[in-house]
Amino acid sequence: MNTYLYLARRVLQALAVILIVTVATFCLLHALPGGPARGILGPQATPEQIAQFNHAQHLDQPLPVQYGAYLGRLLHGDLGSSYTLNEPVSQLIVQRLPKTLVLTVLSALVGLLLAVPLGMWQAVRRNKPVDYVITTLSFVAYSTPVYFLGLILVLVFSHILPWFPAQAPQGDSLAQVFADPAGLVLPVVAGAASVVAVFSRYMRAATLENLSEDYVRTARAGGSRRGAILRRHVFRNSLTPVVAMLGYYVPVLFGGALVVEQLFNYPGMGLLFWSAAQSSDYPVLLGCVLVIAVATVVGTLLADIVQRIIDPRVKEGRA
Amino acid sequence: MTAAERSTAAVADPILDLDDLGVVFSSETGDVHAVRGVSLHVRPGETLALVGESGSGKSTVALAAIGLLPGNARATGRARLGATDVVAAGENDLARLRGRTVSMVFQEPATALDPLTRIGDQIAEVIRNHRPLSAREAAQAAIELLRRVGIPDPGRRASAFPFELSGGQRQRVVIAMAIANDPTLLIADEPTTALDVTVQAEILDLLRGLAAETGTGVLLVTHNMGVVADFADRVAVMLQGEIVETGPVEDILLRPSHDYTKRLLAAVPRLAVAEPGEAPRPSAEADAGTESATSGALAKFAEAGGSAESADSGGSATSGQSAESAESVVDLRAVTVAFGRGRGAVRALDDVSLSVRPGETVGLVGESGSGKSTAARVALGLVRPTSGTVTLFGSDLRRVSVRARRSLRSGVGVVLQDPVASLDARMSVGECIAEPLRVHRRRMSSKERQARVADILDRVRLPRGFARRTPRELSGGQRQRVSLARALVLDPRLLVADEPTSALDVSVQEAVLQVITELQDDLGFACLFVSHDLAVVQNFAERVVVMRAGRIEEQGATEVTLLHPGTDYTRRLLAAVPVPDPVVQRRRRAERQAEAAQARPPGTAPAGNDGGPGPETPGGTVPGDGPGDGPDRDGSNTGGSGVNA
Amino acid sequence: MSAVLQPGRLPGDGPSAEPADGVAAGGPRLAVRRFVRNRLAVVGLAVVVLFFLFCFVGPLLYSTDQIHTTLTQVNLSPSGSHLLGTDAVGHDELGRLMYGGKVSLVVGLAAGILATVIGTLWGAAAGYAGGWIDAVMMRVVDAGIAIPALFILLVVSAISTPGVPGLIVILGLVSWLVPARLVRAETLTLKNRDYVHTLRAIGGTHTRAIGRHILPNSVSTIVVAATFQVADAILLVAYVSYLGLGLQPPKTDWGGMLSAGLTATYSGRWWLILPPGLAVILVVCAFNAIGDGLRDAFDVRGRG
Amino acid sequence: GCNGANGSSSASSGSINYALPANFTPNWILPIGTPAHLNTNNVSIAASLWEPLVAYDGSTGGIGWNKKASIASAADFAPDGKSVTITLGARHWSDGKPITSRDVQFWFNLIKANKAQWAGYSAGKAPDNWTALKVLDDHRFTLTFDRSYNDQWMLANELSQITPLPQHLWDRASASAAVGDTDETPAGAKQVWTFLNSAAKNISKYASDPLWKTVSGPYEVHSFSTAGKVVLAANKKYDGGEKAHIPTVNLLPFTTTDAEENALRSGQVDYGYINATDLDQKASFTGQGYNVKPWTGWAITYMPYNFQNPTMGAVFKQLYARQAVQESIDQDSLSKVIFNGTAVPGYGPIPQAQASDFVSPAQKDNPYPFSTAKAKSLLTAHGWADQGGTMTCVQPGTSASQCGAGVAKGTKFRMQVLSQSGSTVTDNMMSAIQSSLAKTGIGFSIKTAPVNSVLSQTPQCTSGQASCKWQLSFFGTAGSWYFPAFPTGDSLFQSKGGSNFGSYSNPQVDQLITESTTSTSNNAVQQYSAALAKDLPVIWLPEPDYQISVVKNGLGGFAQDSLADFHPAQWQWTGK
Ligand SMILES: Nc1ncnc2c1ncn2[C@@H]1O[C@H](COP(=O)(O)OP(=O)(O)OP(=O)(O)O)[C@@H](O)[C@H]1O
Ligand SMILES: Nc1ncnc2c1ncn2[C@@H]1O[C@H](COP(=O)(O)OP(=O)(O)OP(=O)(O)O)[C@@H](O)[C@H]1O
Ligand SMILES: [Mg+2]
Ligand SMILES: [Mg+2]
Ligand code: NI
Repeated sequence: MNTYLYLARRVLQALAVILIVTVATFCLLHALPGGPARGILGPQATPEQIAQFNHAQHLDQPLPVQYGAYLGRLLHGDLGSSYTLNEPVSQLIVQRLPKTLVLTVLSALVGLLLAVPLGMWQAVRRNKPVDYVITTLSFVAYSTPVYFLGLILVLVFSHILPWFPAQAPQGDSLAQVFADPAGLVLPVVAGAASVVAVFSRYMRAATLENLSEDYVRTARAGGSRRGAILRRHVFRNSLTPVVAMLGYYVPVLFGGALVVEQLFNYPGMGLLFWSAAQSSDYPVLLGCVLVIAVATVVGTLLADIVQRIIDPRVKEGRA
Repeated sequence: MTAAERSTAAVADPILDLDDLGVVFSSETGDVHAVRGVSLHVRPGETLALVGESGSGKSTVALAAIGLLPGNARATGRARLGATDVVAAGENDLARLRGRTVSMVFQEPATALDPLTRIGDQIAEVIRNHRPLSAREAAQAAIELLRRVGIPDPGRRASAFPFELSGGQRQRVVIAMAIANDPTLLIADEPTTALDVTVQAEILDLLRGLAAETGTGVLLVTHNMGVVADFADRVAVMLQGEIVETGPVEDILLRPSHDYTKRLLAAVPRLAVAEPGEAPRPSAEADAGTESATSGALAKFAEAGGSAESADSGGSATSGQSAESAESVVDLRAVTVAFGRGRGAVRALDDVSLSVRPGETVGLVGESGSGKSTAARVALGLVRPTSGTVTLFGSDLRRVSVRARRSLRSGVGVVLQDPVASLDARMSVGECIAEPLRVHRRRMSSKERQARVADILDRVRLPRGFARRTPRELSGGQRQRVSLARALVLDPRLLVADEPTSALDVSVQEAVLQVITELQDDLGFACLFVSHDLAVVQNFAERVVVMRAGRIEEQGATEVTLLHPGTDYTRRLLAAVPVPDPVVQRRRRAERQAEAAQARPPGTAPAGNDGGPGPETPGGTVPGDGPGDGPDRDGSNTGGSGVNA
Repeated sequence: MSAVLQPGRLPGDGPSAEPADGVAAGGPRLAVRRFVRNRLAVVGLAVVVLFFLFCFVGPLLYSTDQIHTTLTQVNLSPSGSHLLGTDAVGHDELGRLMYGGKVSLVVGLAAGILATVIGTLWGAAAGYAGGWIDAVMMRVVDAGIAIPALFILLVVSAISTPGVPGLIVILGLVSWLVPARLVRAETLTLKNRDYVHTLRAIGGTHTRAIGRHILPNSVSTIVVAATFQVADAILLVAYVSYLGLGLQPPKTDWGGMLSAGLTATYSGRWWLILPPGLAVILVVCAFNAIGDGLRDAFDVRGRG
Repeated sequence: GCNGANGSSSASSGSINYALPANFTPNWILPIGTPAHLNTNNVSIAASLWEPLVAYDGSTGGIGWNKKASIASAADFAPDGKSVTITLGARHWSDGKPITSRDVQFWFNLIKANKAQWAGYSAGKAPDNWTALKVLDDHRFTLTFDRSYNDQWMLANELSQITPLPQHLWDRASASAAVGDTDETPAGAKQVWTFLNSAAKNISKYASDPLWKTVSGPYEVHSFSTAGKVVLAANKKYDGGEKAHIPTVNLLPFTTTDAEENALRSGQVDYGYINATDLDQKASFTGQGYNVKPWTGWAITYMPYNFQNPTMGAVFKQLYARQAVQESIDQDSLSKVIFNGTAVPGYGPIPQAQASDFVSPAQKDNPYPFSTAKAKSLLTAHGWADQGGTMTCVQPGTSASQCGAGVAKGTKFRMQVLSQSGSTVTDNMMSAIQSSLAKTGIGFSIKTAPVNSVLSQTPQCTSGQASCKWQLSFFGTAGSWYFPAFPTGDSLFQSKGGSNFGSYSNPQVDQLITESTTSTSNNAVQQYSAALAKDLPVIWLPEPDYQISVVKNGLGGFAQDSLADFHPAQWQWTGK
């Protein structure tokens, strides 16, 4: 299929996904009993002030009208204004998202750099002790709740052995964040653990599958050595399915960031969402979910494109 | 290669010498002694064919010879390759041998190449494994090899990915890899089974030429006796892991001594060929579609009582024709089927009209991807035609209600290609057979149902006790008979069989076809029989429809059309079928090659084999279902293998 | 936390497209043998069995009061009368571990199974229907995947806390997406099997095709998915407490014990942290290992 | 360009790192605004920049008027209690202009015109009860009231809300408009309000916008990050009584108490806090050079009953029932064990963590001491019987030995609380309460939600409404209700009070509350304290400390303001 047509179709699908996400989130939020006013204005607010708030935020209108208005504003790039944080949501996200991206992208990169060779190594040493050990470790890494893992990391590597700070870098700008690389170590490790666990399993499975493919036999019949086959053929072939998975991993990474950010006092988007959820700050919640949905959709799209680059078949496969 | 040359080759030192080779697979179900005490040898310039039915151990011998047995195999005995004993050698020594002293061509061209590496690079890799060439030199050499194996425009093609090539071209690339370093022994394990007959003939020609040029010895593994007759100097017959007979090809194929060889040969369907003297009839006559009436010699056809007029493909709707279609059990009229939309659309069928009359067997033949299965699926109502009409038992499937359509369908029996895939392994044989009863005879008591199942099992000549077994406890032929039983349990008026035996061995195939024929005589159902095996169709069908690229190329009574084809296409198809008689086959090959040389200037690729991705391009299996995946990634197109003549 | 993914499994590939008719290739006995050959899986099974015994039979042998608080006996370190000490309101920690484990296991199992059931039905319907129905249904799944489960749980927790049945439903509803994708992929291949074609050609209904052929033949995929789903659900239960959606006293679960215990990290009360933490990790690992083993047991491919 | 904030503690340098409460990011500096913006921490920052007219707070140890930190130097009430004349000190804005009565009038005009949006507004109270402000001269003005009021109450709860604003800079309708007397018409005042409020929405300009550069307080903004970190720098032009000691104040935001404790342990915070549960680690902090100093709050903690609840409202209306509940709560043990000694039992509407003239002896002596046995017999004496562990009404009716009006036969004594989530201490307290109530035979089930959600879901309601399903509500992890200096119960327990969530209504109490604000003696407050300690409008609970502060050795010179404000100007590095 033609690349442009394909892209156009993917973008349409993406829009559909995002629309579904907004409808679902909007409904979910407005199903919250009580509405946000009293919670935001606090126990001492008077009924008049609450009515005033609801009117100012259009919360006194019927739900479909509110949603329509929301969509309308969305089309103009307006995500609304936070109830509590005294700023437009778009501005909040612009401030917070880069920090979260640093965290998630670094975690993903570090995780993948470890996971890919580990997975391949396991596949080659299938059912040998190394395989069992790595498998067990990746199960453990996967099974440990991030908040527990983070705590252990802080306890061991910051408290008992004072190697790394227990706080992520505190600066506002990315330059300040990168100025404190030691501060990034523990949060990135906490975020990367599950990436390593999951993707080493994928890589192992994909490599095993590829090792039993006919083309490996062909290459061997041509006199190629095992190492060369792994490097030249199996590696790339195994990577394609793993790349396809990456897009779908975006929301998981954000989910992890939610916990990591608050453990390491790193005000990114996960934390923004966390506090918005505590205070029923609808516009912020909607904005964050929207951003994550877009990130996921873009992630899957990028994964597809990368796949089209490393796997020329994909172009044709989707007729 | 002349006979004289061949005899000198026979005395040279063997390049492959197997001595008491044994191979044991350790599997979860216990050890499998796949190969026992095999001794054979191949001399330079000689082709040894290894034949035998599926599972007899042919591939295992071949893999043992190159040291590529899977990890769970243990080899014993000796397998000398030049000066090295493969059984004892280490992986490094073997890697040094492979690709230079010995190389191998595998069966499945679709998967034998790394999908992500350009073919030029893959060939160059083999070259550089053994020769100290620079990357550029190796690339140049790769292009040269591609030229040698007859890939058009090799310079450009070298940078193509495997998926961009047709199956035949891919197999040529694999061959190029195999001959890259002029090996002394070439092992070919069913190198053409997955290909169309026409392509198969070309590949065999190529292999033969290459072997002759360099004096390479060839170990050819196949179960196709036609290929053996076409290619081999000597033949070794395997049965259950052992070699039962070895000898020159003429001896084995024409004067077999071992019982098993005899049985095997007897089961091979033979394509009746026109004698050389007989002139092909003018094609204009064939197009008129009237000639069949004159072929009084076709006893079976006359017996069927059908009017000799085949429905002509033109299809002007005269009243006579509609009367005719009313009586036909299934009738496709000007059917077009397009898959996909826009520029990527595939016209699987293009203005196809065909009908099957009561009691008649119509064979549907053609190259892979020509639309045979699609036509059958249209007839079954599984695919909605884009245009045109389909009438089943006189009713237009589109017009009738859901309920009526379902009851119409109760008159149809279906047998599909793969005996493994066509039965649900989770059900017992009895349940499988009874399923149509459960669909259409809801009120039938379970006792009646059981009785009916037992009855039908008798008919397909399976023991009644099989009803309690599960399909996986049966052999392939038995499973296909269960499929047949399921198809017949409702006393259908029409049986649609899409390559029902292409996954089976010749001997098993014969038995299954036998049963169908007998039942048809008994029950009188009409049959639409899809196959790409011309010999089978010739033996089985009264009328044949030849398809090409979604269109009907010609149709007519089998004996007429297949003996004296009216179109070049059919003639080429027929000529490409190897017959299991070395003498006849040698002559046919010579004729075919002469004709082909005339037909096109030297150096160009054979027709139907150039161009971009063939229709059988495997939908590159992309793991993970991205949102863009169409729901229907048809993997069934690779089923083009089968037993040819 | 990544309820969206299961390790070692590429979404979209059911257990081998080969004659994957479930236990095919060799029958149940062979499947058992293959499972047993996977050491980790056997250990996993043993761990799960042990934990079930611990949580359900344990209280009969070691009975404690998990309903009432005892403010005179808080934060005691392990001793003869309280083998694992007591917590901040005076519950015996070992008894609490059994008591909370019941909830974790039951909720995890039920939610995992619920998610699998929803996902299976959804995926089978989408895959079988094909066309635009499939497209729409899968977009819904994509949308679901695009919102991290933790985010949804966090919003739900902002409303208030459900009881055990509510928790099961909520967890089921946020984690059915992966099984849906798996089963859909499986359905896509199965619906093109010859036996399904045959059934449809002779006029069999769609319900029959799905109910009698597609679902039964996806059993191995479904069972494997369910196992991973249970593992993820137990992990999610642990997260849920951390997010403040946890169960209310006197009920508790390992996750709740763990997050309550975390405040005592620097006070040296390890007995409030390590036991629930290890219990969660062990059980989740064990279910993952079982899933891995089951995949081996059912899978034909990847053996050689 | 800010000096080292996150490196390590700054004891030696001229700065201090102060940890803001967990999950709070400062986001407002304007001293006027809506309730969504003016929470105590924002107010504390604003008050360091723009000094209040009357600083009536706990910064001096006891609660009172801290004249050093006030613009006003005197407030003379008319003998009839119907007006006050205020004298301003000779003070200057940081741009050198004098602070005058006009600056106060400017505030007054803005609030009058925009009272509905003002955080401090409550109908009938300021500015409604201020009839006029009359400027006498540049340093004196008179405020008249609608009737006579208790001086102390007026000073503490109303006049303390006034902040003189730089009229000579702010009195305009837009950034481009010229400064004039725009505030003098209500329409103009509305425009000014809008202008100032929208300018305040641009956090990233806080440090640069000249609007915010002119201050009257001891500090000015050095930087104000949107992520929550605020750096204050001493105002060199400050001419008031509470001059900054530490030139640079870093206010650090934290995501959770745990994250903050990590920072404390690594010495990155000079003035922080810990969880009550971590009090047993006191030694490890003192070992690190910290002092652990609980910070008590001027607050009460309680769980309101929803008297309008359709199922339990009738039961809650029975004093004996409330009494049984109160007697089932062991405040002493809760304070000691659950709170680790960081809470004090509270038995009535006046905070008890500090000694004050407002507490009545009746409240202090706990009218309903803990005894589940007594609670049980109280219930059985009123027609209830223990059925399967739960008290059930067996004798409906209105006589003294019966369940009481509206309580149907078979009613089970089961209550459900919607409680604030996120705090282990609160969770533990709830399970302990559940456990002791169970001993009396009262069912107590718990649901949790974030505090905002609790407040949203437990509104004032009438029994027909769907929102009236709640029975008990708890939002007091750090204290339910922080009082202004004078602890009146007008919005809390008055029948029509805006924050009387459970719709408690008692005419006698209404009367006492009104008296407490208007009568000139504190006797009325004490009567109110005694009445509510006995009438149990809510379940009284232990009053937790506002926070358990952890302060670097050598940081001193201040008292922790029980009104929960912080006063950076008082902080100073001593000793070293
Ligand atoms: N890897 C393996 N593990 C276990 N058994 C095997 C393996 N490979 C082959 N076998 C068994 O060894 C026997 C010989 O197999 P082989 O593939 O050599 O047969 P073949 O003659 O090439 O058959 P076909 O014509 O179907 O290719 C069969 O019974 C097969 O089941
Ligand atoms: N579902 C489908 N979607 C898109 N294209 C299809 C589909 N089914 C078949 N085709 C295409 O239609 C053409 C005819 O296919 P068909 O399966 O009918 O060929 P065939 O003659 O049966 O081939 P074979 O001998 O390989 O079975 C091929 O080009 C094939 O790729
Ligand atoms: Mg073979
Ligand atoms: Mg076909
Ligand atoms: Ni996870």
